[in-house]
Formats: sequence, structure tokens, C-alpha cells
Amino acid sequence: MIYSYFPGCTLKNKAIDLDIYARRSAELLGITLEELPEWQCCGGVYPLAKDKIATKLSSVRALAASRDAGHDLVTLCSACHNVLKQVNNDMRTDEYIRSRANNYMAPDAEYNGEINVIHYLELLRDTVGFENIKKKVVKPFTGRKIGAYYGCLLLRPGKVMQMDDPENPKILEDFIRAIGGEPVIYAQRNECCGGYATVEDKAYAASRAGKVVDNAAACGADMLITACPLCLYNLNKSNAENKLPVVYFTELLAEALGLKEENDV
Amino acid sequence: MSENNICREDILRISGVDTRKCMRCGKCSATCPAYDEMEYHPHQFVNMVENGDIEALVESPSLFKCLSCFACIDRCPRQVEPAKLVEAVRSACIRRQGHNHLSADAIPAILDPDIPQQALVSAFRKYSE
Amino acid sequence: MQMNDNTFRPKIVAFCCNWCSYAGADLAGTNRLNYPADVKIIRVPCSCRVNPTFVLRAFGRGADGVIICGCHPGDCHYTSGNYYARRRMTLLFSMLDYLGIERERTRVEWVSAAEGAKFAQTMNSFVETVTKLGKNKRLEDLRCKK
Amino acid sequence: MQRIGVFVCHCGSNIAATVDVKAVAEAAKHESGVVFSADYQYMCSESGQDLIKDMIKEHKLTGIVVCSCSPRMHENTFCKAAAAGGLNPYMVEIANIREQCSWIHKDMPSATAKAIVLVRSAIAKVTLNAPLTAGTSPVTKRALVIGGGIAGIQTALDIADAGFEVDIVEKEPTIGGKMAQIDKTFPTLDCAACILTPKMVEAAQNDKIRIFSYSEVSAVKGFVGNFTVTIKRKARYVKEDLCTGCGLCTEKCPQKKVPNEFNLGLDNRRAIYIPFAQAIPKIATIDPDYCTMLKSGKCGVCSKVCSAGAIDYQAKDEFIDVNYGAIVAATGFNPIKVDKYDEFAYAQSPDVVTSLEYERLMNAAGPTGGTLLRPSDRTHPHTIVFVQCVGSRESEDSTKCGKSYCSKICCMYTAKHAMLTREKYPDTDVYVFYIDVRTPGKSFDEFYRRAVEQYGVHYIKGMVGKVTPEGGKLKVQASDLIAGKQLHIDADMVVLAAAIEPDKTARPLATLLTASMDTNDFFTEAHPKLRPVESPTAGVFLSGACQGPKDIPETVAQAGAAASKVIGLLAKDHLVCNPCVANANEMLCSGCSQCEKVCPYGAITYSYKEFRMPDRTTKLRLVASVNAAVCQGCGACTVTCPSGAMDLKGFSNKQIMAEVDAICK
Repeated sequence: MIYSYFPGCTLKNKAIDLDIYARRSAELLGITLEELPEWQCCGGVYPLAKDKIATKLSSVRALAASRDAGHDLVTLCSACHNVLKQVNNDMRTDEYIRSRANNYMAPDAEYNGEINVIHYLELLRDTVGFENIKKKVVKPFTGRKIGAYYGCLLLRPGKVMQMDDPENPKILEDFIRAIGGEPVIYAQRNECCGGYATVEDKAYAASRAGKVVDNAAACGADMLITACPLCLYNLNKSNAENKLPVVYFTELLAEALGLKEENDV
Repeated sequence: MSENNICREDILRISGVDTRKCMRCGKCSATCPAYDEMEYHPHQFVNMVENGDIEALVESPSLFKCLSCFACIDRCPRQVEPAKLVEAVRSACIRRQGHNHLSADAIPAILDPDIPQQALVSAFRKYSE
Repeated sequence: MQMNDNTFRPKIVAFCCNWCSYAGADLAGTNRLNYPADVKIIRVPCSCRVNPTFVLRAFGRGADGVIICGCHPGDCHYTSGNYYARRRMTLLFSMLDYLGIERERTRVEWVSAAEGAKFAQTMNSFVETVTKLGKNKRLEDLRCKK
Repeated sequence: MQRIGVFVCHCGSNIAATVDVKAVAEAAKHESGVVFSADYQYMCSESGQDLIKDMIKEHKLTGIVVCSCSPRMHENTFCKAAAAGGLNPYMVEIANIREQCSWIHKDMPSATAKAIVLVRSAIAKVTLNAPLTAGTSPVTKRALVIGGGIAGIQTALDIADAGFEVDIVEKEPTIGGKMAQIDKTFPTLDCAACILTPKMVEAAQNDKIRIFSYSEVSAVKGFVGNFTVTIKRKARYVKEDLCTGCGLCTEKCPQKKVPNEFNLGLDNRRAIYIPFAQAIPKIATIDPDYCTMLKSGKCGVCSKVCSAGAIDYQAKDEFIDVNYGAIVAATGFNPIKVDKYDEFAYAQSPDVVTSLEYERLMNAAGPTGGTLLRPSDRTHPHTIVFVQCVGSRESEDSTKCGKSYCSKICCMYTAKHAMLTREKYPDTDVYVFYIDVRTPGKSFDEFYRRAVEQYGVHYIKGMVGKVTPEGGKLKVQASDLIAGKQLHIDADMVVLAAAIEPDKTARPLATLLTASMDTNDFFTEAHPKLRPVESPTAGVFLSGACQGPKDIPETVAQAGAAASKVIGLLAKDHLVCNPCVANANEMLCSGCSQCEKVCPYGAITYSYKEFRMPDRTTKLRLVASVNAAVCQGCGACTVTCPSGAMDLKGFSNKQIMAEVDAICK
């Protein structure tokens, strides 16, 4: 199976782990990820104002390039996924945005939302299947109590993202089970980590992230996994004594599949 | 858009929100993770826009406390989508000349070695035009 | 009484089932939901009472659009009448299409007695579509012309 | 030649404000056949009806057209007036110029123009009307009540009281419904079981009432007065006539891990069970999903301990056909599933419960024996938060697919829960988060005020946004809109007032009954104000919450009203049939039998008849004939007939063509 792949700005830099382990695991699981040539940053946040078209164009370009390549588009970072999926939804359903964006771009062929934006996790669930991953696990996380941290962008708005039930998700929990761990369900798993507010007000973001970490710890988690570099950063910052290690889910996947080497990281 | 006349209609147009659908249950403010940081809370945004009380919102630091986490959008029983109003007022505010909330000059001071690019990109998108 | 302006107003015949859409039309009225005066309703006991010749007759006499409204599938007051109507009209409409009456001039819709809003909405969209198509001349019976 | 009279109603200003009634009456005068035309203030008033009678006599009218409200409103009124004036009642046509004209158009010229067209079309139709005589059909003097909750029980008791036989079909092993699960009733706080169980016993002992428990309606044929209903009696694997209800089997059954639905899964029951102590009929039922004997053929304990020999593992579903004159739907309601609202952590913590679960936790016969204990650790809760409107009053496009209506009963039962909790456990802090407190009803608002003033329940205007289970507590994050604060409460229990919705069996039942439903799957009444307990389908009546959210007093009142309508129907020996039935023109009929195949009622039969041919010979031909008592007048046959021999009285081909012509003129 071949998919186009949009890594996003942070995965080429601060979150290189998230990217490397994902590619390595995909290869083993029979998925080919072809990075889009000349992709541009998605902007990090979906523009909620209806009259903002220009800030959606980089996403539309990525979507159109993926369409031209003939593949659905896989993303990994929660923020990129959120932006690309929402813009794709606009291109499918909002006549105004579609015509304006296509006018700006003037590409050879208009883009009308022909492809699907798929998160790496959806790929694991729907294409590979968690059962098949289970069979390929060589180093299971037996006995490890792992809390899944969804944050906000992976699930919401539920109407558009449609990855899982936004209030009672289970995709990451099923993933944890597949790699042999024991998922810990805690209520703050789908609440915001503080997000971009950290740029301006570190204490504010830290208090948000602190609530998440405390709740997960109180519910018995000894580790948290996430798909978002900004979540990872905020959770780690609020978690000074490092009572809960926070890692990318792809790192655990690679480790379980026996693809993590000593000299990594 | 000139200095002082951001009106209710501008906000409704930019946001695409119908404030009349609100039944004043307050669930948006109940679920908002940024509540304690805000001067005006999500349900007040809805009410104030409905009443055309835009200028107070434009002046309020609350605009830059919303985390755009979509919790109010997903949990509103009436699909009012308060976060879109916050974004519309914020956009209307920073689109005015010289009203950028975050300037590039301020970045070096707040930079720390671990901060992901994504945070800076997002903050610029939210806080400046 | 003639309307002053010369803008084209279509003639629309709506056959409505007594048990669902006729009551739906009443509900639209009770709720004061607007739709154009061009729609004139004929009450029939069931959508299956609508003989294809009625539709042909309407077009022959100068109607610009014909719409048949029945109960939702499975909800027919007479158990299965709406299914007969659906099958008959599918055939008839393709024949009309062949005769040059645009598909958009004919429609079968399911509107229940509780769906006043849907009735008004359906009529608004139908009138809009037919108005865009303009006058229907294809099947007119010229003997009826003055 | 027909002599037509036209009467144009003002309906006060309802019609006259947008339709120029004088112009309509004037235009009608020029139609062919019209000999009288006038407008009048209120045609449905007594003097309006007198006008019809007088004009029929004065002008020797042969047909009349009344331009007024919908025929669904007053067609009957005018037919009766015409009959009183000496005219055949079917020589009346209504032009609907209110609902379908004056109320939907704003502009007078176009509304008037449309009204004139509608009148012309009605005149064209009435000119072709023929006098009709309605036949009669006999009435089966037995009623069926579907659903054995308080609504069904009350309806059945009232019908039986009038001397008619009545059957209750209940899908569960016992009658009693939701009320049997309720602890106390508002606003009087009397015990629900104490007032319900005597009624259940009364129903069981009444020799006019038969109870088919653990049964479903699987098919309905026929029409008002003459329904034939197929009842599926599900296999309960216990012979009803032998079981004494001793309950020994339910104690000995080794399969102990079956969620007890009567207590909403808060405790377990056995695979063979009697739902609750006062169940009617008090007969055990084997749950085939859990019984090891039925699943694997190993066990048989219940059969061994049953001294009456009532256990029958070989039992099969049975189907019986019964004739009824009237059917009452009393299928009731259910709370919605709250799994889409997991911001309230219902799936994450057993201490987050729905109101009905809370009802069981308060009930002396419930899983905790009436002591309020947290389901998680069976400790006494000290802080309880009630959340109102969970899934009610949502917009149509809400992401959680909630209900757009107000569930009506939640405000009052929450006040009851809060009050009872404070009364029994004064050391408990009780918070109620509300959007509005809705208490219309006798002594209702006083009840709610007592909860606040006398019992010290904290009512807070606002909504709960997030519940986080942490360290054995439920951290409740909510807004207090009056104080302008976000509150954080450490609660021990959270109770969700889930919206109520019609029972899932209602939709397929409506299809069987050809009764209409609204978009929320509540049954539609024949008229929202004037005929609230009748379905638009003749002979089908509505009782209780299947028609809309209701509390117990309203349900009982509606149940009685439905019963009185049924009694009124069953008291008649014959019903007047709809005379608008199909008839075959034997001279045109080719005997192809197409019509017989499409008739949903089997009203058409074929027989050989002797015909005189033009050459004076006689010939035997197969021709269709319609049984007027069975035909319901749908008209399917008229369109199917290839030779045009079939026509429908009152809606004949010629009449409809005339209407089409008048509209397209």
C-alpha cells in the first residue's frame, strides 16, 4: 500500500523521533509512505474565521499534490492532521471556500476534496489492523500502564475529524493493547494541554498540562503517549520532576516491533 | 476596517455563527479550560456579540487566552460554536493597523531550546496577521 | 386577476396523498411557512391513485411542473401504495424525458404529515427549479389554445 | 344540469386578510353550473351552516363548494349541513383556501388569484360528483392494548370496566413498565409500587382482560372495527399454566452472572428469573442468551427443582391470530443512551449514573436495599451533583444527535431525587445544575421551591462541562452563570437527567399499524389539540408517552381518554364505511386480474358472469367485482387496470382530470 505523507515542520526538527519511528514501523507493516515533494507548513492551527482563505492554501496545495500522486494523504502530527482534514472538509463541502481557493491557486486541475486525509493511527487501525500489529510485536509492553493522551486536535471537531468518538475515544487504547500494554483511561485525556499559549504565558500552559498529568498519574498511568509535538512539550514542561515520562506513540510502536536501536535518540 | 467600527454584523459574518441559537445553558463556559484566565467567558462572548457589545471584547485580553481546543464547539448542545466568535473578534482586532499581539522581535526572549516550531507557527497565526 | 409584472410564473400541479403530504401542506399553513402561490394541490387518497395520464394531461394543458407527494417508504396508509407510485412514476418520467420534458419538471417526494417544513422547502425548491427551466411547451395540446 | 352553490368563508381575518373573498365569490359566479355564490364571516358557525341548508332549498342546489379551511378540519361539518339541507352529503367539495392559500401567502393579489383557481377546480370536481351511499361493516367487540405499562394497564382497565374484552400485549415477562422501576412519585411522594401493583393485580384478575406477556405484535391486517393481529408469544421455556411462581428455580439456577435489566444492570440475576417480586404474571422466564441448558444442553437444574414440572426446554415461539375492533398503542419511553456524553464520564466511573439508575439505588427493593450507596465502593456519598437536560433541547444539527424537545419530566424527578436525598441523608450536599427549571403542573412549582427552601438543595443556573474521576472522587467542572464563576466541585456521585425517547419498538409497530409518526418517532395524533388520543389511522388510539413526553398523572389521564374513545367505537354494532371505494365497469373489464394482485386488502374477486352480446347470444366472461365493505379506497387498482374499467368513487378519473384542467387553464 502506498500513501502520500505529510510530515510537517516539527517532525523535521524537534520531533524527529515521531517521524523516524513511524517510517521504520510502516515499512515493516507493509506500508509505503512517500513524502510529498516541496510541502509547505500547514500553519499549525486551522483558521476558524470564515473569510480566511490564504492561510488554507498551503494545505490545499499539499492535498492537490497528493491527489496528483494518486494516493490518500497520511499525516502524523495532530496539528497537521487537524488542519489538513478540516481544510479538506472545506474543499468538499464549502462552495465559497472551494471556489476562492481554486481561484487563488489556478492549478491545472481544480481540487475538490477528492482524497482522504488519514492519520497514521487510522492507518494502523483500518489498513494494517491492530490484530496484525499484535502478531508482529516482539517486545510487548506487558504490565506497563500507559495513558493515552489525545489532546484536542486529534478528535475535535468530531463532526469533521470522525476518527473516533470525541468524548470516549478508544483508538489509542486499542493501540496500547496491541503492543501489549495496559491502557489507563483518565478523563483529561481529551482536554487541552495549553497549546500555543506556552509561547506567551508559560505558567498558563503549564497549569493546563499539569491537570492532565496529575489526572493520569492519579488514575495509575506510569507513562503517557501522544501524537503531537506541542502536547509532548507542554506535558514535559509541567512535569518537572518527570513523574510521568511522555513519549510519542510511534516510539513505543517501533520498540514493540523490535525496531528501536540502542543508539537511537 | 477602520479603527472603531467593528460591528456585530462583521463578527457574525467572519465567524458564520448564529448567536440566536444560544439557549444560555453555559456549557461552553463550564467546559472551557481557559475560563480562569479570561475576563469575558465563552457564553459572554455569545451574549455580547448578540447585543452588539463588540468594543469591550476587542479591548479584552481574553481574546488571546482561548486555546482553540474546540471543546465548546463540540459540546455546545445548540451548535453555536463560541470559539468561532472568539476567533472572529480576535481577527477583527489584529487586522487593525499596528494591533498585532505578537511581533517577531519578541520571539528571541521567549525562546527555549525545546520549544517545537509548531508552537511558534501557531502562535503567529493566532496572535498576528 | 392578473399579476402586473410580466415575469414568468410557472403552473405547478401537486398531487398530495390525503394521509401524509396533504396534511403536511396543512401543517406548513398552520406554521405560516411560505411557498409560492404557483403550487396548486390536488388531494388524492394515496399517491398510487395518481394515474400517469393525469400527469400527461397536466402537461398537455400547460402545466410547467408536476410533483407527486406520498408517504415515506414503509409508512403508506394503505401499506404499499407509495411503492406502486414510485415504480409507475419512474417509468413515466423516463418516458417524459424521452419526449423532451426535462426530468426536473417532474418529481416524486416523500413528505409525512409531521413535515410541514419539509413540504414548504420541497415546494420552494421545486418552483425555483421549474422557474429556471421556463415555460413548458413540449406537450401542449394546441387545441386548448385560444 | 348541476346547480352548484359556492360559499366563501372569511374565517374572521384568517382568510379575508390575505384573500379578497368578495372577488373570489364574484369569480365563482361566472363558472358554469354555479347558480349561487356568496361570502360569509364564519361558514362553520351555526348560522353559516344554516345558510348552506337554506340556499340548498332556495336554489335547488345539486352540489356545493365551500371555500374554507382544510377538509381535514371541517369537511364533515359541511357534509352534515348539506345532508340536513336534503342534499347527498357527498355532493360537497372543499376548496382549501386557508392552510393552502391565505396562511402561506402574504401578497393579496396572488393569494386571491390562487384562491380563484382552487375554487374553479373544486367546482369542476363537484360538477362530476355523484351521490354516494355509505355501506356499513360490523365491529369486533374486542380491543388490543400494545404495551403493559401504566398507560396500557389503565386503558385496559377502563375498557374492561365498560364491559368490553381487552388484551394487553407486553414484550417483557411482566407488565408494570417504567413505573414499576420508580421509587416515589412527584409531587406527592407516594410510593410508586404501592399505587401501581394494585392496578396490575386488578388487570390480572379482571375476567375481561387477557395479558399476553413476553409477546409482541408481529402482523396487523384489516381496518377499523375489523383488525386481525398476529401475536408472537415468545418462548419463555416455562409453561405458563403450570408455573406457580414459587421462585425456587430462580434461587437454584447456577448461572448467576446475568445483568439484571430491572435494576438497569446495577446487580445480577439468574438465567431463569422473575423480574421482581410483584411481577404479573408471576411466572419464571428462561433467558435463552444465558441459560447453559439451552446453549449447550448441559445443566437442567431448574427442571429438577420444579415440582410443578413447568420447565419446557423444547418450547418454541408461538403465533396466534386474534380479531380486534380497536388497537391502542401504549409503547412508552426509554431514557436515551448517554455514551455520546462522556464528558460526564458515565462510561468511566460507576458513580456517574442516570436518573433511572438513581431511582433504583433509592428503592427499598433495589440493589442496595434502599440505602443510598455509591456503586463503586458501596460507601455513602456526601456530595451529589445532578445534571439536567442531558441530551434534551439540543439543536437539530447538534453533534451528539440529542433530542430537540424538552423531555418534560426531568426537572420534577430531579427535584424529587434531591429532596428525598436531603431528607434521608441531611449530611449530603446536593447540587442541581439547571438551564431552566420547568414546573408547569398542579403543585409542581411549590414542590420545587420546597426542595430549595425547606431541604436546602443548591440549585445553580449553569451547566456541567466536564467530570473527571480522580482519586475516588468525581471532579465536576461547571459554570455558575449567576455568580459568573467556573465552579469546581469534588463530588461523590453525579446523576444525569438523560432525555427520554420513544421505545425502539414503536417505529416498526407504527409501520404495521400504518399509523404516522413525527421525526422523533413519537406517534402523531389526529389533531394536536382536538383529537390528542387518536391516531390519524382510524381505529388506532394513543396512550401515554408513545405520543410525547408525559408524567404519570398525564399518562393516566390520556390512558382514560384513549379508553373512552375505544369504548365509543366498540359500543357501535356497525361502522359506516368510506363510500369512496373502487368499482369495476364490467362492460370494460377484460378479466386480466391485474387489480386483484395490487389490492392490499383482497377486496377484489373474479367471477364468471353472463353477458348478452350484440348478436343476441350470451357469453360467459370473467369480470372483477369489488367488495365495498373491504375496499379502503386507495385507488391502486384504478391505475393498474389496463382497460380503464376500474374507477374510484369520489376521486374518479374524470373528476381528477377536471381538477387538473381547471388548475392549468
